[in-house]
Amino acid sequence: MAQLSYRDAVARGIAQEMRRDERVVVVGEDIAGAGGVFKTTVGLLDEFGPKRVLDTPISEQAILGAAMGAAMTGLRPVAEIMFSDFFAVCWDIVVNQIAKTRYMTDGQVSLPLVIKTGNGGGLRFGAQHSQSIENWAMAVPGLKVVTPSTAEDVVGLMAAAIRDEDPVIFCEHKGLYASKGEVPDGEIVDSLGTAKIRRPGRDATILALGMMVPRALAAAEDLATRGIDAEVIDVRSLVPLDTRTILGSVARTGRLFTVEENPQLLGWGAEIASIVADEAFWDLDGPVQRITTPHIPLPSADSLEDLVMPSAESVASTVEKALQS
Amino acid sequence: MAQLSYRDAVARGIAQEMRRDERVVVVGEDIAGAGGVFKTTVGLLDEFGPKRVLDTPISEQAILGAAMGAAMTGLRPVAEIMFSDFFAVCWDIVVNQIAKTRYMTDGQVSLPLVIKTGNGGGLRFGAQHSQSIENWAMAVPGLKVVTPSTAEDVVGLMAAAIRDEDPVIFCEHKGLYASKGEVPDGEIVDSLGTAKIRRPGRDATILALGMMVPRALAAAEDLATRGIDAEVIDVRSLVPLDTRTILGSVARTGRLFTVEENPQLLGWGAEIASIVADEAFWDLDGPVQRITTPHIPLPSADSLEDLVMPSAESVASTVEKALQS
Amino acid sequence: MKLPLSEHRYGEHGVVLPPERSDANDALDVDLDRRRQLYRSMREMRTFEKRAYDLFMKQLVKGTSHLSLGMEAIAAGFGAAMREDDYTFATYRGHAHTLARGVPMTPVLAELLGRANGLMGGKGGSMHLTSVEHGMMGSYAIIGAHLTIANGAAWSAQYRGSGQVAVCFFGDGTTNIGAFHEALNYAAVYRLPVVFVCENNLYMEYTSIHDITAVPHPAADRAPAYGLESIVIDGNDADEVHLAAVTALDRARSGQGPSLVEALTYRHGGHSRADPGKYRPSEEVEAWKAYDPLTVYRERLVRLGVSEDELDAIDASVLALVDAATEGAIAGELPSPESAFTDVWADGGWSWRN
Amino acid sequence: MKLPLSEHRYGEHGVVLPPERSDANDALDVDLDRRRQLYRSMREMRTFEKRAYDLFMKQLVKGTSHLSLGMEAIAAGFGAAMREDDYTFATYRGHAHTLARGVPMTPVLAELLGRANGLMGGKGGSMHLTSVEHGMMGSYAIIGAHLTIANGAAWSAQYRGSGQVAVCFFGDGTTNIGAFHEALNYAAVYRLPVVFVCENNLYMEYTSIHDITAVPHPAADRAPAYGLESIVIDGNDADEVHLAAVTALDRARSGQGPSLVEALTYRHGGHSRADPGKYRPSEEVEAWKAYDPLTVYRERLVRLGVSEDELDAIDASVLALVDAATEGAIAGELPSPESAFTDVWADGGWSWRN
Ligand SMILES: Cc1ncc(C[n+]2csc(CCOP(=O)(O)OP(=O)(O)O)c2C)c(N)n1
Ligand SMILES: Cc1ncc(C[n+]2csc(CCOP(=O)(O)OP(=O)(O)O)c2C)c(N)n1
Ligand SMILES: [Mg+2]
Ligand SMILES: [Mg+2]
Repeated sequence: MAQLSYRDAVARGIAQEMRRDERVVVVGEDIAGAGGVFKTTVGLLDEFGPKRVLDTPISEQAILGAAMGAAMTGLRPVAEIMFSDFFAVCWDIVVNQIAKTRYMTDGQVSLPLVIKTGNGGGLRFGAQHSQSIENWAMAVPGLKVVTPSTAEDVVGLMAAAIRDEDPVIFCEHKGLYASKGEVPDGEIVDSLGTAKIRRPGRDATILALGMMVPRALAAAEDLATRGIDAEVIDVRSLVPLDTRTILGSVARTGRLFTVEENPQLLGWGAEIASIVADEAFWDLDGPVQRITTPHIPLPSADSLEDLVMPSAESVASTVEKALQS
Repeated sequence: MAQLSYRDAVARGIAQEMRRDERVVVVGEDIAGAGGVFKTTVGLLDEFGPKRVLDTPISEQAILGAAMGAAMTGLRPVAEIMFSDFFAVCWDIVVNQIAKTRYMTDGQVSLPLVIKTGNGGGLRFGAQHSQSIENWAMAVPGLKVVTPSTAEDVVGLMAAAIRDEDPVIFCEHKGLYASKGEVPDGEIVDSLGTAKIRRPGRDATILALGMMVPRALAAAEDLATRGIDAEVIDVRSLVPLDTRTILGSVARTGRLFTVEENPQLLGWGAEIASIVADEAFWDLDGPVQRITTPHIPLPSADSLEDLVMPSAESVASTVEKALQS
Repeated sequence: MKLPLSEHRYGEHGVVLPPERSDANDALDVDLDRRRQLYRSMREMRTFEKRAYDLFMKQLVKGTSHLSLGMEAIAAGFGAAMREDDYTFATYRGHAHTLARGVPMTPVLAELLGRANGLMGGKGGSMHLTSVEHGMMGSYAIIGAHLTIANGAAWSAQYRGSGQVAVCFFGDGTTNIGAFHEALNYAAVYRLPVVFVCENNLYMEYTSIHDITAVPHPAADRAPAYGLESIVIDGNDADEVHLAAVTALDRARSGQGPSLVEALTYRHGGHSRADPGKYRPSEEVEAWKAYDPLTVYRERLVRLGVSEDELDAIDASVLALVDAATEGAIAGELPSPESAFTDVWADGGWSWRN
Repeated sequence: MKLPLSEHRYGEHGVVLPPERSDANDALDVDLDRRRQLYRSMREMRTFEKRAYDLFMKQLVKGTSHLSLGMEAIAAGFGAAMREDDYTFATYRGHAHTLARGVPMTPVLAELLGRANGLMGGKGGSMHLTSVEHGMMGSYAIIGAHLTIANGAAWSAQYRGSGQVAVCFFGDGTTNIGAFHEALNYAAVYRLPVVFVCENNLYMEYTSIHDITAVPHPAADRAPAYGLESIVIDGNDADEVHLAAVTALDRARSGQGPSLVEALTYRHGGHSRADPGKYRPSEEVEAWKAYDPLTVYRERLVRLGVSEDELDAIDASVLALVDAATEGAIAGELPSPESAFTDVWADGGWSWRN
């Protein structure tokens, strides 16, 4: 058991899998010699050498295309897209090629690959370097999508993603890289498609993802002081989605809140709201409420960015107000 | 008043605006000499000449980048992305550049441009040429998104889109190109952000978009024979979204169904379900139900494609079953 | 030969005629059995695609499809040069390349008809023909992407030391999309065993490549931008193609890296099913139809001593194959409804939730 | 000079040294007043960016930022050659290009500090500096996109017959992304009045451009692929840059189409705020720091008879400007909360529903 940063956990998870499986290779911009611009691949080049850990040109389509072609012919690549916003320059490879090829070929082609990426806001990087794109991927059949919120989950979900036979979009939250957590020694392998109840509670269910998880937990602590016992669920995996855990919680609490970093329209909370509204309609004691960044691009100034993103305070006050009315 | 095909209505709408405004120019692959691969720009080169109607290389990023740069410096371009699936190869220009630049520059830059595209399935084109991408655009702040379902709406919404000072994604449904409708003579200018009640009804609200509108209407006719009086609303515009019309209808009928061509996760219906679940919770007599293509890529075989997309029959039976239970 | 930009005019292009007929290539170093194989291979593609066209006309093929009638020498010449375990990456215009790898005709035709016995059970269609067991790694319908994917297969072969080569076919119009550039540099940087083959048929869909390209040879004039040699070949001459293929494959297999080959050719018909191809000057179309790779090659074989009878026998046996495939395809069942819900995921299913 | 691919090795690059110091460029045809202006302009950029750096260190600048310390000659040389109504398109490394267009320092610095009096009210930040009234059409933070957008401004100028030219700056690493290729061909095809300027500082973020590029000159060796001349200049010599700029702008303005200029330079610091730049050999860094465009240029001016006193006076006046800007920026208010909700749409607001 050791304290590990979320950032270091990424390299640990990858290294764990590279040691046991020769087919795992890693590619991306500045990921080898420099250990990644977010330092999430430090040490991999030294341990595994330049044949398995490659720096690339600034050619995101070529990077993901290469990952795809390699995956369909026997390797298990982990490719980095440095900031998730850059998915937009290689979106075709992700959604039209990687997501659809197994289906279109009637199962002839397997694509065991992971695309890891620095996702999310809060670092004052402005509108082109702060987006939460997990929702873009969730909308496309054929992609699995995970977002860990703790260092331990980073290791275990990375291992699970690399072992999975399907393409996985692995969203690392940039705002969590510096955070630390206890991580058990030895091999860790988690499973995709599972949410985690981070804090049990009886009065309301709060669903959160990525950097919103610590904020939701802080909100819950705060609510507890005011007599509201909120359950906080870390969604962790958007596809597959652990609807069982979510619906089970709603059945117990009767109230659902989603805490989403994304701009409102078509954030993952919308899908969950629609599922709950359909399948748990009679369980609900009040409307499902979504707490999101408003539907605007993210401003860069620190004061404005803090203002628009959901905070522990805004979560707590929304939940409190809703439960009181 | 004349019968016009949806296809010809596109060219008519563009020509109407080109005649009144010299700044309107049109670019895209095969759109000039050949009149477009879907024949939606026939006649424009002849009438307006090669300076205003340009064929381009297969360079979608360059096409939309050029449209953006021209829009910020005084022109009002209409750019074609032939199949909407190809948005994936130029997604950066759309979501990171066009959508965000006005906001990031604090309003210094205006981007009056239209991106028209052939959208949707039903033509047996397979998974890479049949997607409904209006949802991708809806998720990104800064883009307006419209999808007409009739020839008259094509003309009027195209005119409104071209006159709008903001970027508009104009989704033409490929499956409707051959359909015909009455179109009034003379200038037609519609307004963005308005839904239309296509069939009033008291028992249930059915929301549909694009090619799903005629199917929803057929379903409603069928339901009428079985004593169910369904209201059918043509959503037309996802951004801005006419929530007033939608919430008003739900308040009257108490039941809501969305008919979406898209794969389930994060289709526009999810957002509407979440809005309704939040704001009209106490109006609902039963769960909001979404009728979508299942969350799979579209298969190409005609029998399979017909099976998976929502049909008049599947809409009618879903509504009937829900109202009976 | 790159021209300075001053020679380029947007929207202006002359009639581009095929090379003069000549018997010079009779002397190329391709042995006669290989040449018989090349003839047969082209005849299979030709007969198969004409049949596919007839079936469209009978409304049996739904959706779109893209024929390579007139372009067979490229698919045949490369196909015959490839090792059994090499990889092919093709476009939506991929019927010929699929047959070139030995994929049987019945499932290919059945796929066009959307039948359960189709190559992908009806889920892919004409634009996505794939047969992994034959090294046919897919047909890709969005311009540019598959060049980057071919790199990945080449990378994997290099990593595994398997000696396999990836061959990637695409059109002239594809040279102007971003992925082309990224893929070529990427292949060169890692010296990947991949051969890029530009089938320059002078047109994108309905627009002349010369109208909208800054250099006259859309592929070959870009090769030096990646440290590669400019190579232009007669894509209607199966022998010339075949030898270029052998050279490029050897180069890749021996670790010297990628090649970019531009093969000049022409499609006899329109771009796709919907297109009558009227934007092309009839003089140009006629000249290229006369310079048909099958005619050219049949005449060569006859000059080299192969009897007309033998060639007719090949034609007849191919026709019989195509007839049988047609029967087999038409006899195919419709796909089962359940099959729409298989193979989204590796577990065989489509579920996105528990 | 394109090398054959056999000379390229992934991951291998030597130390790249700057040119020898020489007084040959003293004789270039740039008059002394223009040269004084160039010196002043570079001094403004240098002093401004050093101040910005100090403010980062004091935690006053949040987020990231990218300095062009050492690269000023390019921004100054082009800036002085542009017509007032020409268009500039820059990257996230855009402070110098913004100042080069006459944008006042206070709002630029205030933007870096996230203040209400920032150039974009704090909504854009360091990476997105824009001042339309000065022809500074934006700084773009995703590699490649703005080359295509610059084309659009050039197209509009061509359409309107305004005689304006768009100038687009980008780095060496940018030459390997798809949008570069699309933009260059597109500009050439329509003969757009646009000048593409590659600031080749030898590195992308932390990787040598030579490691991952198939040709030694990432921009110039690609120019012929678009029918364009290969142009490589000393990007640390403001006079050489200026004359290349005048030539390229004239060419564009007179309807002869785009140019692609590769200017060799070096950044004194790391890629961005977070980067100490340790991946570069110290021998290389030292040599380039010695070949500082400001030092080189100051020595030239002295050789040409400008007094040290006059130059010191320029330096002092620039420092006063930067001091004033610092005060003005620090004194700026925080943006109002409402401002987060303005200008998503042209109506001034952000509403997506009624
Ligand atoms: C990114 C993208 N843009 C546009 C298209 C539409 N499209 C399909 S084929 C084609 C022409 C391709 O021309 P070329 O590369 O010369 O190949 P050919 O069809 O002539 O074999 C176009 C524009 C596409 N499939 N993908
Ligand atoms: C599409 C995309 N990929 C990656 C990045 C991350 N990134 C920002 S700057 C940079 C290096 C750019 O190098 P170069 O073009 O040489 O410009 P320089 O920073 O040296 O001026 C990279 C990789 C990005 N912004 N956009
Ligand atoms: Mg072609
Ligand atoms: Mg650089």
